[in-house]
Amino acid sequence: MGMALMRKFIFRYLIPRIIQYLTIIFVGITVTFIIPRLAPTDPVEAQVSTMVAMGSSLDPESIEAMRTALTDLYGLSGSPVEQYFTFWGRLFRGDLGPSLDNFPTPVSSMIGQALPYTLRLLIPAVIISFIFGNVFGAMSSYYPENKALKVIEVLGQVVRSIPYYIVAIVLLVVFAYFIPIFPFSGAYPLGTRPDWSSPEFILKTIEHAVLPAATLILIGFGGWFVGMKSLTSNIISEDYVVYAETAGLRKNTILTQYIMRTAILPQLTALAMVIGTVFSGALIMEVVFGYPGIGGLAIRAIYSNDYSMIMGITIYSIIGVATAVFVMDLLYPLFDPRVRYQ
Amino acid sequence: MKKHTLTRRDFLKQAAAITAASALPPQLLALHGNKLLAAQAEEVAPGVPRNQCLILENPSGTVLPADDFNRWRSGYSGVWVCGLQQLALDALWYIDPDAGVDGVWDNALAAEPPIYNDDFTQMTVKLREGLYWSDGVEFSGDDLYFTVDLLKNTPGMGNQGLFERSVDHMEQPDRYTVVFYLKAPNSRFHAAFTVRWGALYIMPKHIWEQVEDPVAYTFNPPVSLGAYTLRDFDPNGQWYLWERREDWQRTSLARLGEVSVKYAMYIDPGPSDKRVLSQLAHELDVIHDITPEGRITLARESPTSVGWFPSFPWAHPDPTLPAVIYNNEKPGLDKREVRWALTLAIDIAQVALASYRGAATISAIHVPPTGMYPQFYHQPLEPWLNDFTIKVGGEDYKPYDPAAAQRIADLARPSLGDLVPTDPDIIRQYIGAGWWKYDLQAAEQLMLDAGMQKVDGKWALPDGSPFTVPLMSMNPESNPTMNRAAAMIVENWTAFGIDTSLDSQANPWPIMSAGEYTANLAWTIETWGGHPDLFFFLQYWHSRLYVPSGENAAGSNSMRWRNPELDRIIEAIEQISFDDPQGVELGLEFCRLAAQEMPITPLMAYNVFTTMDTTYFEGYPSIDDPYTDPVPNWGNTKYMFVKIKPKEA
Amino acid sequence: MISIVRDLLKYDGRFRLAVIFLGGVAAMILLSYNSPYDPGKSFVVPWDLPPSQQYIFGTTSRGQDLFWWLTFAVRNSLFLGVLTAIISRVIAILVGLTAGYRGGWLDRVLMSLNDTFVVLPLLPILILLGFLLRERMSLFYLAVILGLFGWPFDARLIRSQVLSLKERSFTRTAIYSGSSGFWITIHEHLPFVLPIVFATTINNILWSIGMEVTLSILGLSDLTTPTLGTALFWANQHGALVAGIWWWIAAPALVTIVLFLGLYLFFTSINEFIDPRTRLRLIGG
Amino acid sequence: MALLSVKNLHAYYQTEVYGISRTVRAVDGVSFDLFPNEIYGVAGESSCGKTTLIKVISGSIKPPLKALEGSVNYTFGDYSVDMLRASQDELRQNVRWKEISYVMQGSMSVLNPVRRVIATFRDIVDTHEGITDKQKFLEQTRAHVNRLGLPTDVLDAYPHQLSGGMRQRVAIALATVFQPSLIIADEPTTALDVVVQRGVLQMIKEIQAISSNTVLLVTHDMAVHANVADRLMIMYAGRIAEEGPTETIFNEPLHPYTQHLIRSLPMIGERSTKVSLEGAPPNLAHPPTGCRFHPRCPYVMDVCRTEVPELVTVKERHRVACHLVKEDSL
Repeated sequence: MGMALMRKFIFRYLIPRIIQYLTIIFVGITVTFIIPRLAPTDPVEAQVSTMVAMGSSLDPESIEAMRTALTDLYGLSGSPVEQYFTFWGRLFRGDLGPSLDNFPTPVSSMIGQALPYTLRLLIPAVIISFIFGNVFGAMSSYYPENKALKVIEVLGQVVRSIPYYIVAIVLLVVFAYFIPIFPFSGAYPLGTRPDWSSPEFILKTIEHAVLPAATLILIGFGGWFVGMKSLTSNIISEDYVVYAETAGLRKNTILTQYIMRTAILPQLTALAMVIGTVFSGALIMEVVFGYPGIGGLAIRAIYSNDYSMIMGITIYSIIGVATAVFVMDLLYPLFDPRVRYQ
Repeated sequence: MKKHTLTRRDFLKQAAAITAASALPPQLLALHGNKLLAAQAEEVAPGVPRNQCLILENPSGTVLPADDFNRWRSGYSGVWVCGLQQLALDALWYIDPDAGVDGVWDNALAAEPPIYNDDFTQMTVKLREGLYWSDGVEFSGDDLYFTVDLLKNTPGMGNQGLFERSVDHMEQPDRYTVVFYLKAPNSRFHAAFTVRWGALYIMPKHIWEQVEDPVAYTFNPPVSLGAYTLRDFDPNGQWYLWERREDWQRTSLARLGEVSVKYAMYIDPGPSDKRVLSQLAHELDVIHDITPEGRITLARESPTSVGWFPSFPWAHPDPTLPAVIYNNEKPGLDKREVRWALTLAIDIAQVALASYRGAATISAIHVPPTGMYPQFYHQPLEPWLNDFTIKVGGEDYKPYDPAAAQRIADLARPSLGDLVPTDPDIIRQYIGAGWWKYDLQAAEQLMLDAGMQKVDGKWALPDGSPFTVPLMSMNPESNPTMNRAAAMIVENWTAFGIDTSLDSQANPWPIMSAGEYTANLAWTIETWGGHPDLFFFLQYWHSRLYVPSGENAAGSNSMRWRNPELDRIIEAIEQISFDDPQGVELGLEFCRLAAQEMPITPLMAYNVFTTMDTTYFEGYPSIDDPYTDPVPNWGNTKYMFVKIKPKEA
Repeated sequence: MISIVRDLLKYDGRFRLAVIFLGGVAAMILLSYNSPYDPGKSFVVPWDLPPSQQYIFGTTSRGQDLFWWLTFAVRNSLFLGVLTAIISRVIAILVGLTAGYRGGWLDRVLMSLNDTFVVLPLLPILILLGFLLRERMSLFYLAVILGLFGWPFDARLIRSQVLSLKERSFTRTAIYSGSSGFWITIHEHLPFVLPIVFATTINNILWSIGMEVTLSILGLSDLTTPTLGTALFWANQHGALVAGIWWWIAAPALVTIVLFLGLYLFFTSINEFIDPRTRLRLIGG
Repeated sequence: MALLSVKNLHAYYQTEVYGISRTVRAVDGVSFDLFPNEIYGVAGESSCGKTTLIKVISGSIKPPLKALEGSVNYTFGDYSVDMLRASQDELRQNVRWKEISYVMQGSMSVLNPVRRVIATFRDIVDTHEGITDKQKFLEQTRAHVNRLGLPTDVLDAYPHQLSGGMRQRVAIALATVFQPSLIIADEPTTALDVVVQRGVLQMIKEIQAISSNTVLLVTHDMAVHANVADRLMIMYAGRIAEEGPTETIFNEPLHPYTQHLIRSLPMIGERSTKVSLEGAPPNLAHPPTGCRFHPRCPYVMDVCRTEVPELVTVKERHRVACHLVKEDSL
């Protein structure tokens, strides 16, 4: 682009979007800061009452003392407003603070430990289901008479309609118990320590990831399929497709270059978002397969009102999705020349 | 147990016991006595043979952070029960929830029970000699003195409040004696040092004295005073592997027998169904808890699985009393008649079926029907209960139904067949005695007595404003029985015309404590189990500690019950020593008072379906050898390790 | 209208299948209104019975007739799904079309709003809301909440579709012929956007019912109301899987599949019917 | 020797859509010949069968369109092909784009919107000849567009960056990339403003002049025909109303319909027709009996309502189908 164009791009397109991007993050984080604080209980009480319920013999005085102590430790002594500002203050210093349920371990280190497991599993799974879903979706609208595709379509929808939890549990019981070809639980065998330098350990983790990934792929496939099918159903009757056919172009040239190439664009936006959402983990899957990911952290944090952990995870998730959307917005014109930077 | 090799007896048993279809899939499950891929190796970990390693469920699941072994910090962490408090740490005294290896009371680190002066302002502790930390340093009074001193002076540490307020100063007349000088008389000061579920464990001074910030310190690797040391653990907190100390004889456990289990691994086995499958595949030796149905499946399909009771109801009854807890401050519920009406509107048999499939141990009175308590309280009170009357419409009314347990057994039998005992004494021992009648007329009358009125089929307050009683229930992922019970009670109450609904919470405790509830199924009564002293929970119930709803209750009085008579009993208990026989008398008085006032409606013991696999190990505790409680997160389970022996393969 | 349905029935296999499936669902829903059992009552029939003539779907461990119980479940779940879909469709179409067509600051504002909703991690927030509302978290509230969260993905999809439609010649000519923006948006774009809307409607119903299932499995929905989710919740609570009460899990799954397949086939065949280009293809001219 | 000879062609749409089963007699007994090196115009209102006729003769017959009877025969030098029998593969390999190419209706949107123009060229050339040498292909393509007076940088542009006229030119360039014997141009100038129109028409003329091939120009716009076509066919409701050299048709139109078309012919530059014929073009699913024009014909006679008029040759190369004409010749 020329200099003028560049300036136009920066001022008329880039800057507004960056502002938008930051606003979104700000609002999102603020919302998730408020919601848990509306709950009738707080992390301190979650701690104390759990201990009492667990039956540790504590006299009333020490319980009281523990409350005040924890309230100070957790930095919950101030009013919500004060907390809100200190929170942003810390955040700008890149500090998510200590987990309240696992005081004083920093939230960031706990997320840092769980996140890789989630990402390693979810991102490949999402991408695989994206590819298959879209290819088959496009094909099924381009070859409407093809029997095999019809079957795939129905199967895809069947699986998709089965509650996620059942798909997971069925895969687990069938392929890990009745036909024990895949591991039963976790991300690696009990009794072995993670060691990413050893190839056999990595193999083990892959082995352990198969069933969880399979669940996610099976679930995701149908959605992409339907989306792509409806998008392409518009395109197959476009002039340029008809023209390409009259010009006698090869079928798969038409399918890939003329049909999918245009239809994929909205799907890419969706993909960006879905990839963004993996930062909050795949909760049910992690519960069923005992997978040490973000989803597990999240649910624990919520049950124990661990504000800072909840904030930590949601911040990751919010920034993840927001960035994905932002980047997609910037890249979109590259994928689709029709959409020019205004 | 393959299908075609079913013996005729097994077959008849099955046929009698269960409907054909529900029999089939579990048999399929059982068919696969095969190992799960996850642990097909004969080694659990490098150099750790499976048949030498006891695999236990850590009911707290995945432990995060995995590497923080600071057990003394305020707040709870799953790391407490990953083997740390069971195998590595030790305390002065233990009170067993059941009979105990060598009596209920065990002097562990202490050489003898606490010695109080007459006015309970001094407590002298004499310690054992010849006990060693796993790093070879000898254990002594210094450690005890140091521990209490550190906690007393470090805000953010557990028990800080207690020691701050009650310990004036300490003296160490000799290396193995510590004397506590208390600021005020306290006949139960030793409770803080006495393990029931947990208590004050002793720190290794030589480690902690070098620590800058005890609150932040992670005590990793943990130096052990117990028979085991940490061999390895999962940075993601899903497993902890403990190894028997070479010098295990130099620990307090050695007195009681040989520690013959070489390794122990505490794992996060996942949801209930997975635990069942794991044990069917012999990859999980000690299950902490599962659904009753899971337990029944194991009973039918896994001949090697054993429980506390040899048959129905299998479960170990924790010394904990699930109850319907009323917020005694809510309009309507502040009336005794209403609380009694709600009690009589509960069909305990249905509740027992819905929650535990009848595998419950019910209690009409306000102490758990477990451990030694039936002898202490339930049996002595039985005659009184039979004649006990309350006023219903001015008339005397006998609310007690001695046949309740029998009714439960009869109702459970059609679906469980001869898994359910028939001998009345066994039933009394396993399922409990009687409970309160299910009598809607009486309940109706009581409501009217309280001035409540029925507005188009639903009960309303005397002023006609709606009387809604949403029932909160505890619904942790690990155990659904409480929630199932609550759902049944909601059903019962709805039938009685109460405007109610189910509010199930994974973590109800903070909500209870804050009093943000109307009614709630959980517990506020826990006891020593093996020792009759009720101060364990009554300490929180004195009106001087009363806190109104909206603020966090001081301890377990989350029902906000205040009663001068109750205060009198508590004060009396405070006056007498821990082992004073009067204690039981006062306890009985409390039970009678609670029965009349019905501040909460006692239901049953908290039955935990702890299930143990005898494929690799044997010698687990049971009702026939109740030397301790097998529920694996309890500190007391350390005693299992002197009784459990690997099977000679 | 009638004739269209008749013709669809006559000539579109998928539509026939759809009608059969949805008919089954509809029948269940109707039956629920004169069910012999109150779904809120336990131990009304012998428990743990496998499917049989007497109990088509068998009985639960709570002594309920699973078939009759599910008639209520499917009714409630569908209510949830449809209500959610309606709320979120309306928002999605309005936002998507307007943002896509108008562009400029309006687009930016709408998309900021849109993306704010997109970035909020829904499940954690739902769980938190579940805590806040507690026993007040009724099916209706859930539907509204899901409706308010369920539109952004589709709004964006619609918007980007409109963006590419905008470049089409016919929009140009329409603009030349001086017709108003909104008119174009409705008359020119809606027909091209409808297929997406339909596809996403399915997704959305599916998504909301799925969300309810997830929340139920975590025990955070209105557990005493029969839904496809609470069916699974109670099955789990009673260890149906290991207890061998497989029908307690299979039956809800089956009903769910029938419901979704029915909806899916129904919408796809209707979709082809209303899609102008499809007719063009078929009729020629 | 005719390049294309169509004999008594009947091409119907037979559809059963959602039960509405119907037969559209889009082309109903049409015969005519195309000769090398001419521009042959086909005129008529929309949905008079023009487009269908093109589909048939360009060999893109897909259900529901069926050619029920008649023949469509091409002779390209010594190679001849029967369109109604030839296999799709044969067409792709030997005929399509090499011998017969196509400038489609609304050609401005025939270009793939998300790829550069050159890509479409590449696809087409690659399909029919295979590209071995990329560089050579590029040069040839550039040369080709140059020859047609287009700037070479259109090749690197995206369709939306080109004006309508430019796109149309590109479409023509695509159609002529192999110097085919026959170019079928379907409404090539619709939706273009007049100035652009002329340019495009000029271009078509030039191409034809240069490579002396045949152009089949289909449009409803009589003005275009007047400017470009050598011979002209007037179609009405699936049938030939009149056919002859363009000047003959314009100077002495015999068919009332033709006369109407010419009367309503605007001055060059106007777009809308002046006087429109009352009544709508007939529905080809249920065409009128007899002469299909009779419901709208100012001179209608009884015979028109019953008998289908023959297509009779009145002068050499001038044919017309009208009962009036018959009477004159008597």
